[in-house]
Amino acid sequence: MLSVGIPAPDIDYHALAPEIVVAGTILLILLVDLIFGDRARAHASRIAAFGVLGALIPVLTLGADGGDVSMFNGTFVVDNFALVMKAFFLIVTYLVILVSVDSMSESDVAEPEYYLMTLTALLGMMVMGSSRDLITIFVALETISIPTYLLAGWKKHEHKSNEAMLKYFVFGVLSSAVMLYGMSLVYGATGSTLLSVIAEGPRTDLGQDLGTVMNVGIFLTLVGFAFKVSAVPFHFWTPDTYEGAPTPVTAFLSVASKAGGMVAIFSLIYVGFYGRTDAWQPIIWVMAALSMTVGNMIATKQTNIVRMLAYSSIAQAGFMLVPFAVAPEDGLNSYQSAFSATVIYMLIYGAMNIGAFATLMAIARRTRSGEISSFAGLFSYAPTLAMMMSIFLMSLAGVPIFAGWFAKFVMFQATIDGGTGMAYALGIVAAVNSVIAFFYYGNVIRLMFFREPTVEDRSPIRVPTALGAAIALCAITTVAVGIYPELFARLGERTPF
Amino acid sequence: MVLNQFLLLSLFLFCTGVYGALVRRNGVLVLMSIELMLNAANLNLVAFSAFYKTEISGQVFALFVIAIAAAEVGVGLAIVLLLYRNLSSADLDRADSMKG
Amino acid sequence: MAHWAFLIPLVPAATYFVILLFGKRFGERCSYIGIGALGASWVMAAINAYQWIDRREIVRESVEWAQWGSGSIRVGTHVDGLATMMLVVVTSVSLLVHIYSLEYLRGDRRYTHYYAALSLFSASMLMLVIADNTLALLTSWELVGLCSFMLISHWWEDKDNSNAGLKAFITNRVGDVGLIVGIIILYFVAGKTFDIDTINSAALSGTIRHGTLLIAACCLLAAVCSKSGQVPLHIWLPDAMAGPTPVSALIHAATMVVAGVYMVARLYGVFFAGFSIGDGGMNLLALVGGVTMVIGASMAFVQNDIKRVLAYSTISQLGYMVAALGVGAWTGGVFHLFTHAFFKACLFLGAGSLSHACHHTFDMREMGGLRKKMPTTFLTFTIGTLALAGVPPLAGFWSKDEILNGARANDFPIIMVLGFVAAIMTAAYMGRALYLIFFGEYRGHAHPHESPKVMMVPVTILAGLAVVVGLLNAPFADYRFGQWVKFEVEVENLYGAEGAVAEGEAAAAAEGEHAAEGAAAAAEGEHAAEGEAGAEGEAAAEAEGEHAAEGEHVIVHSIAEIKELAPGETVLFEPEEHKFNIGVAGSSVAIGLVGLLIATWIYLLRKAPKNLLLVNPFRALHTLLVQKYYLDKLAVDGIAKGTAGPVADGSYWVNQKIIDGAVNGVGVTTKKYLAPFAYEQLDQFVVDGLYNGLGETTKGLGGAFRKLQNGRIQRYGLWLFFAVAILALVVALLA
Amino acid sequence: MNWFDDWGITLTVFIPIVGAIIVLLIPKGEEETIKGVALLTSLVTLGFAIGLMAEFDYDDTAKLQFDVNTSWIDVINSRYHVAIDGISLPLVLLSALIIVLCIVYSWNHFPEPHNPKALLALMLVLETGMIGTFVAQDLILFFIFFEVVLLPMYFMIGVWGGKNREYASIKFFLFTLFGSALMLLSFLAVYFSSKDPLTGQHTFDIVTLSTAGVLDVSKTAAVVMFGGMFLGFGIKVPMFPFHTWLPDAHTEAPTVGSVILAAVLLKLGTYGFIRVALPILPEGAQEWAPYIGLLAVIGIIYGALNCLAQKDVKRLIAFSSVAHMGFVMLGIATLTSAGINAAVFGMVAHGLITGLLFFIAGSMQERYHTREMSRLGGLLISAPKMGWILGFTAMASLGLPGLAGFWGEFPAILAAYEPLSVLSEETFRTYMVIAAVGTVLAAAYLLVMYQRVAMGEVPEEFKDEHIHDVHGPEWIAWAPMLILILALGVFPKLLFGITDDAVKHVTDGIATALNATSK
Amino acid sequence: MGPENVVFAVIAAAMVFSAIRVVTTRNIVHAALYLVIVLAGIAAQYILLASEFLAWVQVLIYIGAVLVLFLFGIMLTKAPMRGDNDLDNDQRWPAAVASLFLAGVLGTILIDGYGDVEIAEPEKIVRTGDLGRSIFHDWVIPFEVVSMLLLGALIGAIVIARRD
Repeated sequence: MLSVGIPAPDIDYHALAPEIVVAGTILLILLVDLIFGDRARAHASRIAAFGVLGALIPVLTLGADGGDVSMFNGTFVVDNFALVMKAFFLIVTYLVILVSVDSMSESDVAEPEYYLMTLTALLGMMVMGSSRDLITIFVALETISIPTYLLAGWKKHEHKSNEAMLKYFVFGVLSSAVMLYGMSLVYGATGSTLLSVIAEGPRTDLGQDLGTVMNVGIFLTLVGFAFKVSAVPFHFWTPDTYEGAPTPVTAFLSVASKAGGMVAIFSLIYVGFYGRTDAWQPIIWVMAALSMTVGNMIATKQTNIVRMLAYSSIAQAGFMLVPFAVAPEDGLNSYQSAFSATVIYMLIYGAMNIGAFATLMAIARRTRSGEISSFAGLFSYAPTLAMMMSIFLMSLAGVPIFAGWFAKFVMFQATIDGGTGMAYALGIVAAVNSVIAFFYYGNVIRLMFFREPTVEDRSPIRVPTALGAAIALCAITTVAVGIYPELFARLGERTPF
Repeated sequence: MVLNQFLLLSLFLFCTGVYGALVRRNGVLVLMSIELMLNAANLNLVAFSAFYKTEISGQVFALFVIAIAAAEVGVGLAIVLLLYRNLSSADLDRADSMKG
Repeated sequence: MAHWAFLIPLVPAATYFVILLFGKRFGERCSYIGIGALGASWVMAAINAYQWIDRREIVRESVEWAQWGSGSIRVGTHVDGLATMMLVVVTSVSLLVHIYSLEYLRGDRRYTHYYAALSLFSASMLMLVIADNTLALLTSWELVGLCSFMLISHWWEDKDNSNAGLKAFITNRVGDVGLIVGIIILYFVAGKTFDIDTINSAALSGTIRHGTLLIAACCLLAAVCSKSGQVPLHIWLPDAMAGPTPVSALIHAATMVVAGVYMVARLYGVFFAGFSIGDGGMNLLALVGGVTMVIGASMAFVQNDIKRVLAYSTISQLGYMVAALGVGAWTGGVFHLFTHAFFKACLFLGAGSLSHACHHTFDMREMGGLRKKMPTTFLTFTIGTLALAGVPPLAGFWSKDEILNGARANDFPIIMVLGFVAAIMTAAYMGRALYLIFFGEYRGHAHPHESPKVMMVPVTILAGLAVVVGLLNAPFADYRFGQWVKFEVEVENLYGAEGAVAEGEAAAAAEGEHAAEGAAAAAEGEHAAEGEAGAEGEAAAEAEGEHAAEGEHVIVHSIAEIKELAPGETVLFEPEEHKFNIGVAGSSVAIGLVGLLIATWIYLLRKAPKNLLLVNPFRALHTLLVQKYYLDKLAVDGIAKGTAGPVADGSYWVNQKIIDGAVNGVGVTTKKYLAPFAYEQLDQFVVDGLYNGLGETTKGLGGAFRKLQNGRIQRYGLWLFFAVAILALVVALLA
Repeated sequence: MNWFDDWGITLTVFIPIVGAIIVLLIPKGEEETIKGVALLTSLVTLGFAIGLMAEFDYDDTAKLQFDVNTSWIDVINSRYHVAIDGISLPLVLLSALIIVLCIVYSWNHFPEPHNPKALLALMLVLETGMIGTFVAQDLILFFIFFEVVLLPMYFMIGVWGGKNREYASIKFFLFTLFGSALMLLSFLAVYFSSKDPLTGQHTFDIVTLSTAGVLDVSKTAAVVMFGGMFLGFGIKVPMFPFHTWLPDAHTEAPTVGSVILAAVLLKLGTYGFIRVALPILPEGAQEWAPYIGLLAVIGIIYGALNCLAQKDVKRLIAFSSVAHMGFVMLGIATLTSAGINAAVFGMVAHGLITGLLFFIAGSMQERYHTREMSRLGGLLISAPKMGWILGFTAMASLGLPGLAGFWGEFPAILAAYEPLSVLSEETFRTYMVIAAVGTVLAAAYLLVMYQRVAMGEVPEEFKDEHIHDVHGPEWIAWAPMLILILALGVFPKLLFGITDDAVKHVTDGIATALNATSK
Repeated sequence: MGPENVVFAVIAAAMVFSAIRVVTTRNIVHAALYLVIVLAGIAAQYILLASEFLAWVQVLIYIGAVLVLFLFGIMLTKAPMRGDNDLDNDQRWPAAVASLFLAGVLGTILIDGYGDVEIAEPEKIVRTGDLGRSIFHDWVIPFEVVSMLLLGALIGAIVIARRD
């Protein structure tokens, strides 16, 4: 085997343990399914859940160890940032599994494979957290994308689900083609796929100015991730896919997959492209402004709650991008606040958005409808769910004392810290948008509380345990972080590379 | 050989792929166009890899791309098949029930 | 007693709360609580008056009330001659009215509320007169206004009554703007104080820029106009007659309406310096008073409602007081206030008695011939009328005479003429009223009878007072009133002195000069002042002597005199007093009698031709001018009638249509057009619309963006690549 | 009482929210328990507030007392810093009192839809927010509490409101939210321009920021930052062009909602000016003061004119709030201690008076089922006691001396005569005259309202109806307000004595920063 | 113009023509066949660029596997084998504009950036072994992940495509 004389690379298995556990879980699910068939159908979710929690253990021990591990010639790094993101992905996936259990077992879809897909995507995300190299990033991104394409169409007998999958797939593949082309240009300009080398800027030994090539390459690369985080104008798939995909998948897409894209943007920008501010900052500025504005404006017109949340997630992506768009150019340390702002925003967004989708699913068990109007009068027969939904929506709107305020706060903080005219301008756009956002969040709350119910059956809604647990976890996180933001703030503070 | 001859050829393929992906209605044809785009990127990578003598990561990259492109085509065809089964057509613009 | 003066208002104030909270339990007996309280106040006021006459010691007491920044706002009592006099007047009239109301209001729906409000009024009014600072003055000023509102609209079931109350309150509020602004200006210019003495002293001492002082004085004048029924803010007073008659007697004749006059008298330093009263010529204060007295009197002619006649009469008499203060006849004005309180209250209560007898009507056309049926009422009413008309030796004569004399002596001929004109008119319209009510045939449908004793005793007492009080300031009584009640304030001459705020550069430039001059003039000025004062006559000399012994300050009468002193020197300021003048007295008596005779001629003897009103007023005026000295009855008849007809009608018309109309118009315009415009157009449409519009725009744009999302994936792809291409171009260009 | 020094404020702030949670945990059926717990909570809170009052050191009201300063969000150097001084104390007491009164008032007649549990819980949450805002000494903490009141009020209007409640509640929410967003931006700008002399880091601490030299900003920057705060606070006040949410919110809100809104919520804005905007950004304040003054006097006149056009009692009272808060803002705009003292007094007085007016309006609506003035009349006949109370309150509202309202208005007008020396006297004197004219209009609309509602004969439609006079819970709820209105009117020193030094501390700071002679 | 350039030109011309045909032909099977030419051309270009291993991978995977997959897809979806006028949608012009625009922008940048720098003769041919060494030294993680991905994609595609 070693006839060609490949030297064995140094591998720190502790640092790789989380990924190994996840991969092992995937194989375990596959094996169990192969061996036990339908008898083990119900166990897949448990295996997946335990696997995810199991993967969390090495993440925690690694966190306790401290110290960065860099492997494979710097293409793979395990540092605080990576660990925080991995923990986040694991927890989000765990929540999504909780949310999925009942919904999947009650429908006629392939259940073990569902978890298999989810965990494969999770694997991609976790690798993404550590990737510091274009190839790894590309592979990780595709590992996130391809299973999620399939997941979006998991309810394959539903036309909407098919359509969701198709659109997601086509748009996704087109974007990754663009991204790949961009990466090739970046590679062409710098002669390396390693972000640390890319950070040194374009090659100058050719007697040619490759700055423009590199900048355009950077931009094209970012398109692929802009697609992932559904930033305008690369958002078109989002509403349709969110609406058509099974709701747990939507939750997964809107949080985990989006965060995966965001993590890639982190690595790319802060490790690789940081010096080329003029390439990415104006673009991200535009994308942030557009995402917030367009997302919010269209959201106000929606009648379907999932679609509304889809547009809301577009707008939220805009908010998350704001700190990038305003990160100051001077020195490497000064992006601190911009960096941690986005991390914190992402963490908080995860809790509240999954909570919103989970609550939505609990409610939809009764209403069997995604129409916003079906929420009317919810307060009168399901006060707790109505309250939970309000907490999440308020939090998304950024109303203190729910966690969302702190997310918005750090975002604003970053804009002010940016200190340039453009930063302030974006801050104002964000401020105006956070008000507009309330139109549609508030509208749902208004319906739930202020209107008479339209459904006939007004008995209390029974919420399955797993789903209830997910809602409760999210709600507790949302409120606790809102009151004591230090919980998440520390994570954001510790993460920069 | 001038580096740009490969790059421009690749660009041409890429843009042709873009055109095809936007214009073709049949799902399989769209997938073919996408293959054009991916191959264009690959050509770029290999060209650059040849250009920077000591660098072979471009080729490695291209290898990964080829593998993943295969997976994508597989998944894509599965999707088109499913679409065909549910809509009795492989035309992408049939799937437009969600909008706005 | 003066140290405990705060008790005088406190007793009725406590009564107010007692009656208000426990009134239902006491029922009609609550009136006795009110009477008892007022009795106690009266006794204290009397003791205080005695002590004042005895010692003449100004007593001040104060406690901290509020504080802000560096300033501590104190509130307290200030008992001097003026306050003592006012205390006596207010407690006396109020007590009598309380007693009178026992019968008059018997069985009223809100008997207890009536007494409660009366108590509150008395308390506020008493507080007003002993207030030592402008802020307390303002407080009680507003409180008496509130009581006036409560009592005018006492029978608020009828919208006219509540309208009258509203009109009174709101008109007064207009004046209060002036008061508030005036007080604020004075607060700052006098060195952040509300203290009245300090303000007076500062106003006279020259530390305040004259322009500022004039503005402050004008502002305060607005308040005077509203409270004391001066043109053009007198319009509320006749309407205020909608309240119960004893209320009209107490509030709208004797006490509250003179609050404005009182305020001028109290802050005389400000008015004196602000309007340059000592300089002679004309000033706004005198002018307002002069015009008011004529207009008020002329309108009284055309009224058929006895209370309205009296109301216009009150306006006219208040005009006298204001004019008196405007011409510098401080004592005259205050004295007239004093006498007027008694005889006008007497008249009002008499009117109440009449209405009590005649089925609650005040319409003189439904009376007549009541002389025999109501002899006491007739007698007292006649005394009141004669006192008002200025017939000696009744009270009105002495005080009115002093005013006219003051106008003459201080060189205000126009005011004097106006005074005479008003006097003749007063006599005439009061004569008219007297004849219409008591003489001729009874024209009503009731069975008139004399009112019970409870009502008539107070009236009689007031009539008695109307006879005697005027003598207090008669020459043969040594002008005692003038000695007891006088305006005096210690003033430090700071004109041109160092540290004076007076005038920026000009003052600074002139400073040295002035200082030198001042020093030189110091001794001289002193002497001059003394000499002048000595020349003024024995009484004055005596008074001065007293003061010189007490305060060791020179007495001065005008700002010019102050300016002549050395800067920094402290003097005692007093307005100059002009004593009895036989010419003026004679003329006024004659004029009063002429007025009465005219009335007699027309109304008692009914000699006037019926069509006299049709005579062209210009011709009548012409006749009057040409045949000025004709004593031809017919001519006099003609002029009198001619004046009384169109001019009075005209001025009433002006009153009702133009002034009232303007106020109503402003009110109506505000309510009908301006307010709805502000509300419907501005608020609901523009402002609201703007915000809602923003919302709509958002949604509209949202709709536009939605169009891009047409549901076809390849269209999305198209947008994707357009975006990529365009942004790539942007990036390339930026690089 | 050492523990009280440390825990007094914290307990006062958080007891209500604990009570709210307990209320939420009690099953819906046990209404009496719910009401009992809520009342008890509010009473305990009031007790603690009174404890603060009792332990307060009145000799040094400018000093922050019961100071607690521990770490909270270290990342942004934001700390849990609470304390009270003479400006905070009256407002804390007012908030605690009003909530008790509101709970008592609604004891037997909760608004529809009947859900005492939710309503009471919201009221208690509101209490936490309100008291918290008045004690916070850290910008972020302040901001959080400032925002906490938003949601409960939104729900209160939206769930228990009148016909147009949805529109009103959304409008209320959006306006306030918009203001807060910009306010937050300003806070951040302040944060980044600051440097804590002790730690060398940025700081959110209000006390530190108010110290000269901590904030290093150009004048232009200060003006811009102040602008953001101006919008945030001004909308809450509300000042003239931003007032349109107020009439709707008031009109639609249930009675207790209107009362809390009027009595306390509006004060958050003015308090913000005094506590945050002025001391931190005196230079911004200087530039903005004339415009604030202008908007304030426009508000006075405009509010009054609109009152005159109203047919609905509640709406009229709502517009009167615009006018009254105009006086408060005018006082603040003068930047003098007289003006700001007047403003604080005006805040408390307006809280009591307008709160009471809304109570009465609510009670009337409950009895007559209408608020149309044209349909009402003869209240003095049907329910004389209520009529008298209405009259009393109307008089207090129009600024009758001797009642509390006067001490909010008069000193404000007075202060406008001589604003801080760096401000234009002419401008402010003009404002003074306009504001004084406003008092006439105030008399007009209140008396017209009183005449329509209370005087005259009872209209035909209510002739045969039994109109209950003031009943037990109403007496309990109203009596303290009546007594306070009178007591503060007669002894203004009760309040001025507390606020004066604290206000002077603020104005001296401003004056020093602006090199102005403090007046 | 050396021989390699001639080879390049010939292959490139064929590729350009075929690529255009792929996206314009009205026969879906023809499109697949034209695609073969393009993909083969790319393999040839790889050889020109001295990347033999990649060239073979290209041929094996694309022509050997992917294209077969396409043909299966065409047949399974019963696509019309003969000319079909309806193969394009209604956005030809905008799509052409978009792609030309993109081509213009990127082309300008490339020409501007790389001018006419030459690809020098390779000193040593990149061997397959080098590639392997590189992959298993630096890119183990992507390699392993791709394997998981392929596994996942395989299973997922089966789940989606199977009839049940």
